[in-house]
Amino acid sequence: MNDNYAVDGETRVEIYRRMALLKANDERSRKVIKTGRLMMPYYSYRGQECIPAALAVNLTDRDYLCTIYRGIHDMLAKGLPLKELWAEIAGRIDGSCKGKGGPMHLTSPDKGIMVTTGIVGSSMPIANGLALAAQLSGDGRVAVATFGDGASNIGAFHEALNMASVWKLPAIFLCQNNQYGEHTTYEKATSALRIADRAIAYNMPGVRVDGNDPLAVHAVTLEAIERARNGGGPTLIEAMTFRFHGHIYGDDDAYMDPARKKAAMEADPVPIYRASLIAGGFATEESLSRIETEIEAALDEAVEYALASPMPGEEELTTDVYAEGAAA
Amino acid sequence: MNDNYAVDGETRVEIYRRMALLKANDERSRKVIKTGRLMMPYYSYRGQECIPAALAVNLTDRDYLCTIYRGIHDMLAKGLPLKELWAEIAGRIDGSCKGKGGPMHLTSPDKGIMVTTGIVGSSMPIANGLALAAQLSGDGRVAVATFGDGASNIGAFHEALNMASVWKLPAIFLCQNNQYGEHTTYEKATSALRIADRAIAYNMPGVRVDGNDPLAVHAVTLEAIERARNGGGPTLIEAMTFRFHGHIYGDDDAYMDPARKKAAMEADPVPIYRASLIAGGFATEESLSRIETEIEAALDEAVEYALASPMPGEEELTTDVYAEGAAA
Amino acid sequence: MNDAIVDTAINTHRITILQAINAALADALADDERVFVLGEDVGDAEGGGIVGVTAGLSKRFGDDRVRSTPISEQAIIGASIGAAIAGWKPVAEIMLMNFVTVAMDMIVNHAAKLRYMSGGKTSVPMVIRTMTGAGASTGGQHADYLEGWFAHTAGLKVVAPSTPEDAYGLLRSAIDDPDPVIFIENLISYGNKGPAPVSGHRVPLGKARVAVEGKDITIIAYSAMADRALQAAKILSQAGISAEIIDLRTISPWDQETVFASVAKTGRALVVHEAVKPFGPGAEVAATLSSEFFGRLKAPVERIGAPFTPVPFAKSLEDAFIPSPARIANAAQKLVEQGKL
Amino acid sequence: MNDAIVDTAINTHRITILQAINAALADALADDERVFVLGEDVGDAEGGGIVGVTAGLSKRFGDDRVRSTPISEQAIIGASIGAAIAGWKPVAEIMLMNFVTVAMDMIVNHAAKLRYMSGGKTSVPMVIRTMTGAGASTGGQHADYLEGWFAHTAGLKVVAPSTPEDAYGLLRSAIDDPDPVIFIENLISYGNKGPAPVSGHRVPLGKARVAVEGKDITIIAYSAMADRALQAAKILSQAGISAEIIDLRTISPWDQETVFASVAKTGRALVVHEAVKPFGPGAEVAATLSSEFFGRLKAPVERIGAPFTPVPFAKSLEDAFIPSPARIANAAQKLVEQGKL
Ligand SMILES: Cc1ncc(C[n+]2csc(CCOP(=O)(O)OP(=O)(O)O)c2C)c(N)n1
Ligand SMILES: Cc1ncc(C[n+]2csc(CCOP(=O)(O)OP(=O)(O)O)c2C)c(N)n1
Ligand SMILES: [Mg+2]
Ligand SMILES: [Mg+2]
Repeated sequence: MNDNYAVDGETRVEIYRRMALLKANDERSRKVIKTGRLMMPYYSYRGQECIPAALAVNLTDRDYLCTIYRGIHDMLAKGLPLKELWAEIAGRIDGSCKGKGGPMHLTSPDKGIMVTTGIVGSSMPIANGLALAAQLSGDGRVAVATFGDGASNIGAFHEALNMASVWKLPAIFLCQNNQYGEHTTYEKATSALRIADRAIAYNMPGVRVDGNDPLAVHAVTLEAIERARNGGGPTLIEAMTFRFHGHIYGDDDAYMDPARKKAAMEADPVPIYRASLIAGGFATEESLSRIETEIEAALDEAVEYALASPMPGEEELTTDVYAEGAAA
Repeated sequence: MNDNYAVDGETRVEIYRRMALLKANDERSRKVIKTGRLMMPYYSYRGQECIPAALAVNLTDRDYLCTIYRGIHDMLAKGLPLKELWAEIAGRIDGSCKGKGGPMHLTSPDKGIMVTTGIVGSSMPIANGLALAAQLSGDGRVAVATFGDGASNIGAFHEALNMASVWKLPAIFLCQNNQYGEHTTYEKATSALRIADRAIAYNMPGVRVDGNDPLAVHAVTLEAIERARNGGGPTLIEAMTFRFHGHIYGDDDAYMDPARKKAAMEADPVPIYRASLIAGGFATEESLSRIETEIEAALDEAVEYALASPMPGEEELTTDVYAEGAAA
Repeated sequence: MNDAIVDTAINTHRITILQAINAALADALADDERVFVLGEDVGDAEGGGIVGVTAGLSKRFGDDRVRSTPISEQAIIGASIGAAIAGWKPVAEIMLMNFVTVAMDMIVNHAAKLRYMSGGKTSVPMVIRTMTGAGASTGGQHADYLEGWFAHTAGLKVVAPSTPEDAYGLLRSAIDDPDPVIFIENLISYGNKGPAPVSGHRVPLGKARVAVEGKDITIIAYSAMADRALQAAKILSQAGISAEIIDLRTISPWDQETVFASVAKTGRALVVHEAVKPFGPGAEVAATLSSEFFGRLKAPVERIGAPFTPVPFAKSLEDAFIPSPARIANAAQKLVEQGKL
Repeated sequence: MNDAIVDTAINTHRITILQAINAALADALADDERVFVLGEDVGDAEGGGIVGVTAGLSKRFGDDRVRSTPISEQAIIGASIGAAIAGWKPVAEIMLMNFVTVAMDMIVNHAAKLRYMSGGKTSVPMVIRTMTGAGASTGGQHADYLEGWFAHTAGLKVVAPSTPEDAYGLLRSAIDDPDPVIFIENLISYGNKGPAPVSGHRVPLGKARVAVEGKDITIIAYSAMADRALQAAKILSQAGISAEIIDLRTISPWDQETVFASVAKTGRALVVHEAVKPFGPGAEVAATLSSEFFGRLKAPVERIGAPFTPVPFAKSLEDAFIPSPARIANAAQKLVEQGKL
């Protein structure tokens, strides 16, 4: 691969492994829903794999993530165990949240996956709190909030970025600009020429990056993470991307510009990066195929595990509302 | 007056008349409260007179204003009758709102004074609606939202400016940056180097102006108003100013930097502008004194009128919750 | 999305609730130039709403009067308030009821209060349409019934239809109304069919509907629970119990006259809603009835609501969360039996 | 602002509610490193709070642990939630209760639900202090009692003290609590004095206090209305009526045991709050009591709340808005007389 990035081969392949996992998991999800084995609102992230994959190799399990309904890619990249994921989205007791949260509220604190929200924009104020905890503890952790382009128009975005900046919180605000918020285009909803420009309003570094370029995303997120860890405060990152399958599983694409969509799908980052790894001598067709086969096997196992797991019993309905034993 | 502003003498004097009215009204308010003739939460605007005075001469009664608890200067400059004002802040039936709104909720639609809010930031989304009404009607009106520097950190600011920009609403967002939000300094709360910089986040013209310079404020607001009337969309204006008497009547100033306050009070825009008018030959000592005397007389009359007006009777408690005669 | 919804709406056939709402919006837009519609994705370029409630409207009435917005609920409600004060009649959509939480200031501190605080100088004739309801596996943040908050807010009216005819007629009345109205739609029952309303039909706000007459017990419900109460009535009739079902339609102000008349007849009352039971709207109805009919009731007034939990995702739990016809029938039967002792 | 509040707080003398809250915060900060305080103007550089509740704390515990924030209520609550999940114990101040309207999403969709939605994997041990109450001529947007919204939200607890001792003890318990607690302070009664709590004193959440024993009627109140109920009890005793006054202290979950025991004894109940009456918290108590004591009450359970209006500015109207001791006593007397027929 002809590039100037000082990223070692192992990391390059690891980024690919995560991208391949995300892609395969999305494909499997849509297949399982299509065949009726599973019912859930599903927000496909297909097309956006590169961003969390390249981000996550720069994070540890101790770093915090706040993500959103369209965030299964973010979580898998950060290490969410497949079985926990699948049992949760199937609404089973072995899921990460005993089936009570579902696909929009996956949580796995062991992996630093602290909050998944279904409310547009709400990942950001809460990420501030995680970052504040890190700052108060001095434990060197960082908090990443992911969100969409549409979310950059809501009040919570503004309040969170301002507070993070005045408090110099170790936070990374990672916007995955897929150019649509539900059915509305970026241009129709968002006044800023670039979301990254909004960083000026917070006297904060802001950078737009090609979200299809794993090494660029790797570099930009690494810089932001290091700045955060070193007390340099927050960063706003806008990663340009596209969602291939619309807002929610089952929506028709009538509202989308077909040319825009076609161009985006032709620029699918996963096969392009795959080819570049082989061309650059960082991997072979065989080594990558082996990774892909392992992923498929893990997925087979996770899906069967999930579907074999029992549904939560009725006693679960009223537990976890308050701490056990507390006045309620 | 040695300046390059193409503002005629009459307008120059009219701006002064309004500034003098605001200053006198504030002084009278504090006096009436101090002597115990009136009880109310009072947010002195003393020091900020120049901004609404210079703005208002560019507006008509048909243009809309949304202002805030610290907004009596905005309203008086736009023509709120003194008697309506005083009866309202005294909680009397002859007040602009029958005494039911009070100083934080004065309303006078005949003068385009549509909303006064006590919630920080909430003037802006509502001003959008007024601007939208004007846009839909094509009636050439504009809507002005005034707010403080602290308010620029709340979500409503962000949502309102983004919407105004994408819809090209005839709105003017006028921030009176008095460098404090309650007891907190600008620097401690606000990340942007200048609030005007935040306009970039909305791809909107943003300008900072010396809020002590009436002709500069006149020029900047005029340009924004003309742009809005001509379909050019909204503008963010940051007028630098200072509140001389703290956040609310009765607060001690312990939290304020005495030097900063002293410097600001020495730059009191009212006497400085007054002197410049005389020096520039736009007015004489006598003509301005006459204006001031008239204002004092009007204030005398308004205060007595207000205090002679009856309190609302108990039947008022449950009226105006819903339209009369409507299901309730 | 179906562009044709508007055309098929008003006729003598049966239509869905979704079609009825679409028709009410279309007719209101046609009848009054001051009406306009705004919300996320409501325009046809955006598919006419995420479930198609506003389909076809922007094509017919233009993007100015049916406008898709940024994801900015405070700004949506703020724009509606301002326009309403200036003489327009906005119909804002907040996609799901849980999202009103980001706009409560605009709704409660402003829309609800501006008439009062201005001493009647301004008014806010606007409608906020929103949808909600458990049963679609959307989990904890997309299905809450929060009508109790709004019913507890002076200056607002709160409406929740359960049939196409009422949906049409109440929405038209809500748009006519000089004050702000919260109009609650149930996601699960959009497809429910019923007789099509006559074009221009109005259902007055504040008037309940006796959906089924009965003599043993009054069951008071609204929104999707009115349907479930009807199903419960069938179960009860098999047990020889005659239940009178009242669909409240307007939650605030609620129709005490109709409810009182029914309870005077039956001597028993059960209030049902999907909102969680504690401190829910049912408490107001139950407390009022218990006082009004003190010493004249055959059994205590009972309430059924969702358990005091967030909405769970797992199907097994979600099913248990929503009050079922069996649970309603059971509770009613117990009251009737208790009253017979 | 008075820096010395903290030092004078815990002793055997009488202190004000404001001092008690200040002392509870100071002691919690001293006892547990994970406790921190945040809110607009709470730091001493900003005067230690607009009425001085947090005075002296940042000087003693540092600006990190007592931090003034931008005017950004969503961000304040968000920061609290995140920190709480990560093991800290934030005590956030929302200056006035009406300002919670801009942070309802954070409170209701997140703080209240994260434990449940995560299947117990995360918890949100935080406190939101806020003040409210009519009587200071602040008008329509600064004095609402909105506790009913929070009591209707699963996952939250709601607390409202009326004495210095309870203020101290409840706040300590709220900070100890593993779940989010809304802690409501009354602006008008900050200066009320009472016996000083012992340092470290706890008042358990969910336990009411029998403020005065009586036998003819139970009056249930909280916050400033508990005081007014006590004044009403004096008026009533002059009329030969013995009222038992229960200060609920915790509104959700409310102490059914204590209230039931009292009503079992008196056979009559009156619920009083400053929140507007319709769909207010009193309805839950009244509906529950009416059902629980069906056939055993001497009179209907009645409720007193503010009228269904925004808070008015004019003194004449504001005075009429707040339930008065006379109104409470009158209503109680009527019930007692009715029950004697
Ligand atoms: C406050 C709020 N308003 C509306 C919604 C409904 N909604 C869910 S996803 C979405 C679009 C968000 O777009 P974007 O932020 O670009 O993220 P993307 O889905 O494209 O990843 C909307 C409007 C919501 N969940 N929360
Ligand atoms: C949402 C909300 N939060 C807090 C307050 C309390 N408050 C009233 S005025 C004020 C300061 C506002 O500062 P700024 O916007 O700079 O306006 P200024 O008072 O300086 O004119 C605050 C925090 C409020 N009214 N609304
Ligand atoms: Mg998007
Ligand atoms: Mg200010």
